[in-house]
Amino acid sequence: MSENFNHAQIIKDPDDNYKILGTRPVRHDGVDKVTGRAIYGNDVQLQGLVEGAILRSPEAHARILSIDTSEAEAHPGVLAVTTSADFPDLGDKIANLGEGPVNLAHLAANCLAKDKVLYKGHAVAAVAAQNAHIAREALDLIKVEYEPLPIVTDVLEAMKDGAPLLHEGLLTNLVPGGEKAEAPSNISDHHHFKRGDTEAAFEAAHIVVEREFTTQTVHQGYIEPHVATAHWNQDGQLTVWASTQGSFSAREQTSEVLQIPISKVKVIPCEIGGGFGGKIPIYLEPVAAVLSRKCGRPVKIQMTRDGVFEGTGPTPASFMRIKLGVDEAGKMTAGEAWLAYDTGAFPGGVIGPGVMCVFSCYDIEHAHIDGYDVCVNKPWTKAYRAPGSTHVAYAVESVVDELAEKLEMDPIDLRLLNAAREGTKRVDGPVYPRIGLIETLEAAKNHDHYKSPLEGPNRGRGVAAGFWFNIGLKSAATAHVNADGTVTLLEGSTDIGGTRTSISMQLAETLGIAAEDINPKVADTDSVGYTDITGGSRVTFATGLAAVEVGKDIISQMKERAAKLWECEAADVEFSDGIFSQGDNSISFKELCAKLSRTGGLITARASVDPQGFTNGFGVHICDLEVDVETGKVQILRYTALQDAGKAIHPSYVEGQLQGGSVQGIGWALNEEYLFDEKGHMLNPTMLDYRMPTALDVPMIDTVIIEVPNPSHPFGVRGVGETPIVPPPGAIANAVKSATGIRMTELPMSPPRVHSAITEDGNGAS
Amino acid sequence: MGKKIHVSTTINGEAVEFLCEARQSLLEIIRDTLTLTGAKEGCNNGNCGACTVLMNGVPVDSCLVLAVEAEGAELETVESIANEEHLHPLQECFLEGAALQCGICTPGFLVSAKALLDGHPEPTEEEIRFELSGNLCRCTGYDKIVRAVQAASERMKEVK
Amino acid sequence: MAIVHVPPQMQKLTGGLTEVEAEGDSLRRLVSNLDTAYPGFKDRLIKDDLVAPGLAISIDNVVTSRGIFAEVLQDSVIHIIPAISGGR
Amino acid sequence: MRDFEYKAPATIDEAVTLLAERGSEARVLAGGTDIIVQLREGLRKADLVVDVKKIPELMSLAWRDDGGLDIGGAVPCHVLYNDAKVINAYPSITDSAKIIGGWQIQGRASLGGNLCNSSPAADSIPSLIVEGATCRIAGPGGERFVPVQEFCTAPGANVLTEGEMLVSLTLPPAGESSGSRYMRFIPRNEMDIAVTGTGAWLRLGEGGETVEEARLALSAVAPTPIVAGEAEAWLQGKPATEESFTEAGDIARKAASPISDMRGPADYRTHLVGVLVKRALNGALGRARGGDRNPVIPSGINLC
Repeated sequence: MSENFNHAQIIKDPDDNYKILGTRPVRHDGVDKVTGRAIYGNDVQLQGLVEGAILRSPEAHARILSIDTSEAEAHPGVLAVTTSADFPDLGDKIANLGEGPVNLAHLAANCLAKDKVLYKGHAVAAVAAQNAHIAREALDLIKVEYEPLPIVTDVLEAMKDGAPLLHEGLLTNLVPGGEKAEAPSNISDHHHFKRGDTEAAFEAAHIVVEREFTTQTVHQGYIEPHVATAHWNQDGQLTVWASTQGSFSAREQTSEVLQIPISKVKVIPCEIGGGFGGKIPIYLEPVAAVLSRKCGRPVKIQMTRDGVFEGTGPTPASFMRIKLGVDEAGKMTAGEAWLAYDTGAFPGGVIGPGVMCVFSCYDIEHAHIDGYDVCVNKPWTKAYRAPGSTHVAYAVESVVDELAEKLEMDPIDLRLLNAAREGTKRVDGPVYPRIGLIETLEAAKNHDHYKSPLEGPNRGRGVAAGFWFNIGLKSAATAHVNADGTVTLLEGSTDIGGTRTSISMQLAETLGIAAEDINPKVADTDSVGYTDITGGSRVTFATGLAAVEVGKDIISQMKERAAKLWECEAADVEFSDGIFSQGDNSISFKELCAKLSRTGGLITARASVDPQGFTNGFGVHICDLEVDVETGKVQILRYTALQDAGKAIHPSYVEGQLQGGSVQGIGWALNEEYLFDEKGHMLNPTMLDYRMPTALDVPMIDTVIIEVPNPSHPFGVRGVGETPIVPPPGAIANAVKSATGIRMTELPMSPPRVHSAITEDGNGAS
Repeated sequence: MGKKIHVSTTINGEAVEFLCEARQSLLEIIRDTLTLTGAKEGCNNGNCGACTVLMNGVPVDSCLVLAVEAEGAELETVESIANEEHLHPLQECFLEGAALQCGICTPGFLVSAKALLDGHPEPTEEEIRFELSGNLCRCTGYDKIVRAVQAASERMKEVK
Repeated sequence: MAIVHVPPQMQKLTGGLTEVEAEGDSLRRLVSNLDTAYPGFKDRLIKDDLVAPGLAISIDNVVTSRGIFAEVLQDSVIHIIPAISGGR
Repeated sequence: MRDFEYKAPATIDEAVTLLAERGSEARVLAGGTDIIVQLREGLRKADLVVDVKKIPELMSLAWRDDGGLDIGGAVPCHVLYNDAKVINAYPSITDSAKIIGGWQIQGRASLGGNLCNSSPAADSIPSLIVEGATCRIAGPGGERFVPVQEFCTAPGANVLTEGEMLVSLTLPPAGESSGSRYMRFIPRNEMDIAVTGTGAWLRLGEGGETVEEARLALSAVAPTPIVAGEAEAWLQGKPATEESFTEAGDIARKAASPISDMRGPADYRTHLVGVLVKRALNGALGRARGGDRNPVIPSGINLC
């Protein structure tokens, strides 16, 4: 059966002899998802449920002078109307919400604007009504008086003296957590790293390449709009059904915005229709909660698609200047980066990872990095798959390609010569543990794709590398052993791409049973221990580790039961391959399960972990494409994604991450961008005009998994999910260069941009 | 609220009657009134295909059909693809080939793919990609979806 | 003694030194000792018993999620880096 | 969206009576793929929606004795491109029908609806123009006929007056030695609005080496779809070669007066007119010489 599916090449660790890991069981939630029975956020149906809608600002920057909701409240069928006046005053409180600090006033003001709107589409008020049609009708009856203010949407413009200020009191953090600039500006943070003597190193370099790059705002593009349902009971208990990447995070954020104890909030995670970082922040939960408190009914709000584009957090536009110097042999000796990312309406964007990722693939002795986070009148930017890393990889990988050309060196050889490896010190300080960039570059060089000649006019090949940190964070799991030999596993990681199964497989491997004998459930915040978000490529690593710990606890408890049966010491019972044994006695896991209730009752085990040993992921992509020089349109012909993935627990889902990330990166590279008019209005907030790739736009995406195990995980798991979006824009830009001779320094490389570059260059047809 | 209109239709082989307002979409009615929540709302604008159902055998975006237009029609949703005992080969192949990650687009893809294979049992890769281009997926990069449709086409041929 | 790498913007506190040594078996003790030698560090690094917002501390190349209670070894290497806010 | 009344009359007379009575309050619903979106987004308003799909004339394909075809105003696209006779006679029309939205849109959307929506970027209008289509319009004053190229008057506006509706599109018999092709340029390969579109129709002279007659129509380069008359006239009698078609493209550019918008800058659109005219003429030539008339799947280079 599986031969039809053409699986990836896997370069295995020779010591690997797992029974369950590396197989491809059907996911536990699979049948529900192919029959339409799985319950996603918008599928929640409750007695008395009413529907909400959000009023959004038509202005990109304005003071709110007044809001009159009386007419809306009087509209037949309307049950409640709310504005930020119903939120508690949060002052300037910073809360540490598990994944990092959040300014609560900003979080709340993004859910419902307080005294200013900072972007077109900023939520201003909300209505609950008998149905969504009535709720939307009522939005038209809310009268908001705005005093328009000058706007700024371009990151460099926003940094200039005299630019319109979004936050009058914003002083740049010159040192994270410390010193601030004296005069207010739109720059919320300035990061700075320096190593060695960059000036002298550039002076001594054989070749120096310096280029400027720009990228535009792009959205995660999940197909399911944000949706939340809240029911505020008369006893003060708030229940939220959420489509979120982290139910505990959603609980914390909601309780902080509403200033109610977390014990009063239960978040029930629904199936989630994609997130990619965009469903970590909350938007609707506190709004639905307040509406529910006001009308006494459960309230569901689903965003409209334009609401998703205009009112949630895309990832930033950027300006980047990159300079790299090499010696005669091609060794990189000096690097300089100056980066400005727009953070959108509120401070706190993704420049942090940007400055740390910029030179992360290479060993560069002398380097100097500056990065700025800049507020502009656009939606508050948020994480999108390897946040901040794709931007810099596009820029740096383009410059590396140019260096290879000038050195007349194979672009993979140049990368191999300079690649980061175990012991390499990143410019921001940390030293790499065991990583697999070298192995991945070598696999790329030896791949049939790279070795096959590419023929035909206007065709080109490009390669690029990419990096992501991956994270650990906290995960918990509880397991109940059943008399029939199966195990019910409760865990708290919302499953976006098959993680129920990748976690269950690790428990199954530990217990020596089949993956199908584990029955995983994603539990609500009252039913499982604290678990951080599904994000950062952490779930298979950290929640998987919790499952392994649970498995060890089960084995140790079952050894005691076996010892009872055999009247021996538990310490003398051995466990291997699903069999408990002592001397001549032996019993299988399943058989022992049947005896549990008679030896002291069925077993429950639990584990809570906070692993520190997560480690990085590196990818190398190869892209062949053809440019229609008459129109500037780019067609991807062949694409291969290779990645150092640690142990691939369920290889199909690892391949899926590589393929999905690659295609998101292809979309970003070629056509995706927010287009704004001079008033700061997004022109293309639809899935028609925000052009994500369709099935017809991409070829099959070939994958190679290189299993360089993570020494800090019992099964060698590394994170996988984020790295694959990082290399594509660089690989495509390099392929466009090879096809046309033109180096594209702007994303997206959309047909008009490519055509105009070709025309200006004078090489192409007019 | 508007006056309700009575509509008689057939959904997944069963005669069904419902009341709706003229402005209500077929998607709203099948999800909220008939509680067949397999069809999903992704864009409510005809651009993503997550709400695809068959209307008289032809795939349509149910967000762009008024529920009143279903009078006398034969409708099929993702809930009808499997029979009582077995998944459809497409569903099996989507699962075995890991052709879904978050799964929100899956019902729409399955309905479109079923219509494709019903009318065209051995499509080329290009034809699959073309006919499924009205269905957006953001997770898979389409590779495994296309392969699952190819595998299902093979499997259905074997069954015959 | 653990080695603390000082980011450029904090080198004012160390009189320009890019790395300094400090004693302490937890981050809390280490920062406290560091503050004695170079006043100002504690304020910069710790707020309300937590690592200051926007900051992350890497101990032996792993960004710790255990805040001031993180274990520090005799020969640990500490880096002060930006937190990946929202960057997950 | 605001609620409205819904009627599904069974005859043209009934429909016209309803439309005349309710005037500007009423909107015709054919495939609904434009009007439902517009009502939902408040771009158009209606108190009455008149579903015309129960009227037999609007849902039929009728071949006339002279070999011509009447396409009912609400016949969905998929009916057209699944009909071998239509493909063979009017290939540019099935080219268009095959790429209006995705498959799900084509299950509902009709050429009549596409025409009455009167978008400057409509995919089917250039094809209808070059195939010589005429609109049969019913109204309170009886029937009238308007050539498609005179139907649209401005973006979103057309010659229909209150109470009038489009009944069908009347196509003349497809000529011998003729072929046609519709091509559009879009940044994706599917699911997109034309940055520029071109319909081309050719009839070859004896021997098949010269152009006896050419028709060219362009979309998204003016407030309405337009005819590139000067290029058409120039082509007459010219050798059917790439060089002629390139030249015709250059001449056709002069007819374009596009705006810059989010779908493309004006100068780029004008440039594309030349490229598309050349490519569409090449496609039409291939078909005039007996090549494959089936709609082309628009993936790969030069098939935009």
